[in-house]
Amino acid sequence: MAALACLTTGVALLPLFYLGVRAAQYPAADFLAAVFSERSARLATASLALTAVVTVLCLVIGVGLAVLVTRTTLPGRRSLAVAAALPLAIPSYVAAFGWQSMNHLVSPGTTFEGFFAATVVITSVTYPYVFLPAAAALLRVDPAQEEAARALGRGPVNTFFSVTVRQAAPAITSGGLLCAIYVIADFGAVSILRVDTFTRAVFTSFSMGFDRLGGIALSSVLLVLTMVVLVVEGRFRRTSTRYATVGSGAAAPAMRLSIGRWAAPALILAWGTVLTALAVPGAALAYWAYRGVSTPGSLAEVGGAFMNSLWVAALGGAATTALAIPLAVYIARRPSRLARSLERLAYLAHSLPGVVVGLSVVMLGISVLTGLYQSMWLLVLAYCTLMLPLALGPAVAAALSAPPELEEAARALGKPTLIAYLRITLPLMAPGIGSGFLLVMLTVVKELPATLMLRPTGFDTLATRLWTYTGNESFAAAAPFAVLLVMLAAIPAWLMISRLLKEEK
Amino acid sequence: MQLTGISHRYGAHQVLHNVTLECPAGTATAIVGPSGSGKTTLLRTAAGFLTPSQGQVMLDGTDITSRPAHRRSIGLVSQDGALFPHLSVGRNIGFGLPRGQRGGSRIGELLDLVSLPADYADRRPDQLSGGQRQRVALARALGRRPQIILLDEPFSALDAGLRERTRKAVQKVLRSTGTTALLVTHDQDEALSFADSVAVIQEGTLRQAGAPENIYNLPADLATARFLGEAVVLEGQVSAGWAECALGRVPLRNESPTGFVHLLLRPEQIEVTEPEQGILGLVLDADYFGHDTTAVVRLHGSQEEIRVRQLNTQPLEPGETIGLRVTGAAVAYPPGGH
Amino acid sequence: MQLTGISHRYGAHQVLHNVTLECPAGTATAIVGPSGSGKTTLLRTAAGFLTPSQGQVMLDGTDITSRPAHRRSIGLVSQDGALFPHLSVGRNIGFGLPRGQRGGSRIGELLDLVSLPADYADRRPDQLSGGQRQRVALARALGRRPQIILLDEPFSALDAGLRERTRKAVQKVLRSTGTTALLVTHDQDEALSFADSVAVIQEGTLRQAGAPENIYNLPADLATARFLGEAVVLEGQVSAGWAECALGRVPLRNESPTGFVHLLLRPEQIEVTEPEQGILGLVLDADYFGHDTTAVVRLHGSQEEIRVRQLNTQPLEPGETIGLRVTGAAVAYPPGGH
Amino acid sequence: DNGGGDSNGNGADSAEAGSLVLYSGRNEELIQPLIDQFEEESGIEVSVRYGDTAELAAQLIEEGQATPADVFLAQDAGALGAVAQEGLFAELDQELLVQVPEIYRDNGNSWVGLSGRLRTLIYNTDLVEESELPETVAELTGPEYAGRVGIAPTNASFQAFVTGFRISEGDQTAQQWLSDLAGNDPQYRDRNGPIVSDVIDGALEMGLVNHYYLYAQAAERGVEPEELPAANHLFGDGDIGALMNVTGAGVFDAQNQGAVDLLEYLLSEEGQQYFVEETAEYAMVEGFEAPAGLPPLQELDVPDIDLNQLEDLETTIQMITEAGLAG
Ligand SMILES: Nc1ncnc2c1ncn2[C@@H]1O[C@H](COP(=O)(O)OP(=O)(O)OP(=O)(O)O)[C@@H](O)[C@H]1O
Ligand SMILES: Nc1ncnc2c1ncn2[C@@H]1O[C@H](COP(=O)(O)OP(=O)(O)OP(=O)(O)O)[C@@H](O)[C@H]1O
Ligand SMILES: [Mg+2]
Ligand SMILES: [Mg+2]
Repeated sequence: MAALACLTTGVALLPLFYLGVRAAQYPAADFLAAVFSERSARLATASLALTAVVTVLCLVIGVGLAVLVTRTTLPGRRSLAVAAALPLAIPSYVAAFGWQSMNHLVSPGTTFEGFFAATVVITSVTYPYVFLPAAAALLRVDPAQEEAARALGRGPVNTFFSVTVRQAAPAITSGGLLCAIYVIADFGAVSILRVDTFTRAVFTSFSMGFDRLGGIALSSVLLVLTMVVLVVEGRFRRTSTRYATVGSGAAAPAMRLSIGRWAAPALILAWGTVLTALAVPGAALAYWAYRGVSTPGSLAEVGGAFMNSLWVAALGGAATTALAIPLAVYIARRPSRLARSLERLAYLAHSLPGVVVGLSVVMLGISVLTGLYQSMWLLVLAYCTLMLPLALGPAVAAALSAPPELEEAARALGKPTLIAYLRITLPLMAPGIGSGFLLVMLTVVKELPATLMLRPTGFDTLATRLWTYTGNESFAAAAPFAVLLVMLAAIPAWLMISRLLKEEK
Repeated sequence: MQLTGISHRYGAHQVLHNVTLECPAGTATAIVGPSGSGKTTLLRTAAGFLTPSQGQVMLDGTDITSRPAHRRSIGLVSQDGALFPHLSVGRNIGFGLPRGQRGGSRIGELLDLVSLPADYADRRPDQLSGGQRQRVALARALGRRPQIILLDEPFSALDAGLRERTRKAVQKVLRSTGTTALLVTHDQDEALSFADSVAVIQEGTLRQAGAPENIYNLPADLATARFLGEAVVLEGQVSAGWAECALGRVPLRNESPTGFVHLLLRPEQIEVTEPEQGILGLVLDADYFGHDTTAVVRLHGSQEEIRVRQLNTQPLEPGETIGLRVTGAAVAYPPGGH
Repeated sequence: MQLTGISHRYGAHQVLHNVTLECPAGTATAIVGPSGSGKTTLLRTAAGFLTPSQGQVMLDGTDITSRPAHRRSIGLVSQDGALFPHLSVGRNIGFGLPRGQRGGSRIGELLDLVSLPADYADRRPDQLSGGQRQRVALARALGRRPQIILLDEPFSALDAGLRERTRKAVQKVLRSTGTTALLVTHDQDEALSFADSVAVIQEGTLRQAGAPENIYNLPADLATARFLGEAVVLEGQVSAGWAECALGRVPLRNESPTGFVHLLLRPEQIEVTEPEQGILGLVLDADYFGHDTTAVVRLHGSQEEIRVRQLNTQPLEPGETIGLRVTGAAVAYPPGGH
Repeated sequence: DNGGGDSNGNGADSAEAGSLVLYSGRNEELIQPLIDQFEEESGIEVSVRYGDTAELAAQLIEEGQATPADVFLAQDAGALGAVAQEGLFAELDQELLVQVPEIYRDNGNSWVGLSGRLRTLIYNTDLVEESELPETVAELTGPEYAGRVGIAPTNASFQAFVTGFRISEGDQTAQQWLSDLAGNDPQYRDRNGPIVSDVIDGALEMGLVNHYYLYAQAAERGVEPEELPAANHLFGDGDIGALMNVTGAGVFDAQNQGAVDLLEYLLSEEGQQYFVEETAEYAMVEGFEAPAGLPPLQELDVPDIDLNQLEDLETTIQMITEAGLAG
């Protein structure tokens, strides 16, 4: 199992390998000068500050919404749940663009940019990374323990914080981690909203400086930043802690807090947040479509791009999930130093900008997998590298909440370990695996830089089409693709949440 | 605490039928009944985790049927312990304590109460054995000194010695604090020795409630009798307060119409003697239990088979012929029961 | 199956010390011991879920210490049942069965074996009571007809009647298929009646193993004696195969050097008589257990306190003065034990 | 040897008529119709890989000799310079090159300009009097422009322009200008498009952009450029503010006739006309009209610098950053 897990992580680590090879070609003195400059320090500070603020906000909003929809009697919880998941479907560059153009419309002459703007925009599209796993985990918590806490005189709120949240903690922290790393790696929003972060500097080096090596040197700093985040996160989590108890499962329906007179403020706050996140970019899209005269491509073009997006998203989702499962089981079942390191490493690659990952896969395709270069397979490989943690987080959380005693029971019934995993652990992990798969699909649909670089020649997806048209200021032509992109990404989000809510009954 | 007319159904499946039970403050009541009879369900209703389909839960005269669990001052030890896996043993126990007591010696005292060494406070629940987990759950519930404590088979994973020790310790604590206790157990001995009053539930219906001696000596029906201990049931004819049966003439403990009845005796009432000194029987089968042997004996003449318990000073062997003699009185039940 | 020199440690905490145990094919062995003594750990070693720090597990003469669990043909009923929450009761039981049998009547048969109605096959595990869960786990393990079955307190959540019924049914199945059984239980009665051989573990060490009668009548030391049932321990002086003690002169069951010893008697060996017919004692405390009463009696003259069991035909009351007489022989232990 | 049509991944029938792979940093909307025409006329099948110019350059450099590409079409001379510096381009024929003025092609003959894009100052005609407009780009740092000028300092076109500034005026002056600009409260945008659209909408008074954005916006809004309340203002007198950057192309294998044919086609009458009409750019070959409202190519007084040098962006970016105009 260790070998399989190493292999999985190895795939995710290809870009790191590339970074190593390339950084070695860079004169050491220049490398050091680029990395240890005042500018680096400033960018790093900005990156970390933005990461910290956005992550905290995402945790607050994500957990708050998850609690409201899974653990209270809030009226209209289901619709809120579905709506709350949707912003994940909006690419950060579309959101940033939307916010900015709405700002110009609403208050011309003012600018919408900088740290605060970036915080608002990025938070509005990343909090579902916390919301979805948190909601899933909150529904899974063993009610027997909550009952025990209540019987020990703790009120519902106290019980919630001292027992329920603690059980959901692995899922919540992994969601927070995804947010943090997303912020570190985000380029679209920060470049539009003009916040100087490290990723933006890496992009500038690549895109404007044709300075590959400089970009790579800076990328290595990104990795260091990510490690900082991982260490911080590690302090909040002990993977080895057992959260599962036998006899749990969905013993009784999850307890709900009756919301009573808090209903109105809760509704306003929750819907306010969700609607703002959805409506601003949505209105911008509508406005572009209305204002422009450029004609959207033919139905065939739109349909083709849609199908292509669906296809790569499904392939990417399946491949990434397949890689994540053995790693997740290994991490949950053999909590060793190796397992912890592998998990961290899987997250590392996620923090690299798409260009860096794209270039590393180009190198691989040109020099090793020549037959596969510019085929779908290398593209899928790049997705695996980029998205592995998205699938891994929920899968690990799910594996942790599946009691290992059940595997032993299966083995005692004559099933080999692998079969025990397949027939017992896997079905018990299914909700987590499903969430991971959908999360990957959704992110693949939005992904642009690696897709552009690695897609088969002539292969267009919704994201590449959107890029083509917006690059040409043809916003009206771009609008249907943007709408479809959001809709396609909304399907997984909706599936995820509706499955969650079904489980609950 | 009073439970009045409690009924509960899971979906289409009715589990409790109109159960009424009174637990006077400061007393211990034991609920016994076969597996699946609804004991846990009744307890969860009292604790406030289930709202009964019908009936009320009253506490000191107020209806608390819909008061939330944490405001009932009720302690609960659930059947599977439900320790918090993310907290150490010490912090599990400290969970219900007021903040000031969590650090002090109180946790050590509570561990001691359930015969666990104080250094177990640092263990995690998954590092405990089954019985140790159960004891931690017990210590956790007792720590709060609740007004009422609900115990769902709290000693089931303990060996006899430890069980008795723990039971006595718990009993002492409960008595000294005047706590009302409601104990679910499948162990009849435990029920009879722990409780001031015993309630027998079968198939969701309360069959009988009362003092242990009453319940054991005058069970409401044969099913209850059988549940509370081994029963020897013989056919007999009653006349004038005496019954005639395969074991001879025995006095009756209850009023009974004359005529055909079923007679209940306890195995310990049947003394094994030399063949010539009693009614003859043939030992068919014998089970060894350490301190005694339980034998199945076919009675000479009537072909009825009964179970006899004999202390192991003179073990019984299958095939042996023995004499039998009844001590004390029998209970008569009208025919038609089982 | 043979366990040879098994030791195991969890981190720094040594739980098993050099345990050697033989379970001949087709027999039933019971492992008893106090809570936390290492019973579950030993069973998990036999099942292959734990690799012992030292020692070997042998099966039919081959060393299987490192053979994976699923290739040992071992069935396991674990202490907490470990039912698969995502499968119905029927599919839980079917899990270990060959594909052909999963649909047929076999599942009904197995449910019947553990006294559950056939329509429970469609339930989900979380719709079962504690005892029902345990029974399903049992049915699941038996279904496969394993060569060896390991039972970790499989009857602990069942009431006496059902427990006995289930135990007998299981025993019958095991006998008819020639299955080797290893039963962990905290119930001494169960161990003594179920098994062909009983092993007593204390603090991770095997204290004694042998036939039930031997273990009960000639325990290796006083701790074992106490564990297997109530013990009356008196000080005495041995000379020529007889011992002199507060209860008079009693014969000895074992060889013993002359001089000061501790004598072991079982409560059932001590008969309560009229005060004038035996050695005098004062009843200090009495526990009612339905079929009998256990009393603490202070012996006249010696101030030693002993426990006496009396069938409930003539209940004992605290404060009463009674006569006591010993039946049968005592076991002598050199002083220094406890 | 250079990978030609034979080594490309999808060259199923690269036989007689041949097929070729084009990496295009130009937007598909802007170039595909022309490619389609070329395919029709030549019978050569062109598979086009669209991407961001700079990223394609990086990808090409990573691919090195093994690249499946036959032609690289970039919308920025700097990117062409970067690829040329790696020695990946094959030398082009003089015959092809001479059609284009020397300053709009590589002096090492490895790439050639195809169309021109002029730096201008776009302004809102309602908000700004013509008389208020500066003569040179250097004047924008004056107090009268404080808070009025939109720039996109992170955008390639701005950075190419600053590089040009450095080349023509020297690093010292450039640095000074940048920090003065930064101190003059410029209005930042992420790209040229938002500057233009804000100027049209009146949210901005003026901004440094490329000339053709005005035409693109007009097209998107379905009006003629003249109807919009905005106009391009040209810096004159060889001022660096009027830098002419080019889109251009190079081939990877001189032997690959199809690739050379494609370049020839793009410089042909049809090709050049297309750029003028469809994308409102300057044709590189003589004899075509200038975009509406702008002087013809020959009359332009553009600064004379080596466009290859636009590749040297490292120092530029550093300077922009140091000036506090962002990275
Ligand atoms: N969630 C549920 N849905 C449907 N039926 C249930 C559910 N929980 C329990 N039951 C059924 O209700 C009956 C009573 O269950 P309960 O747990 O109260 O029994 P119990 O007396 O505690 O038994 P045990 O001694 O075995 O623990 C059982 O027959 C059980 O199968
Ligand atoms: N994972 C673990 N880490 C550390 N100690 C453990 C662990 N599991 C069990 N122990 C300790 O090992 C000892 C033996 O445990 P085991 O479960 O074998 O006991 P047991 O005899 O089955 O007891 P019970 O009758 O209570 O189930 C106990 O003292 C327990 O606390
Ligand atoms: Mg129960
Ligand atoms: Mg155990």
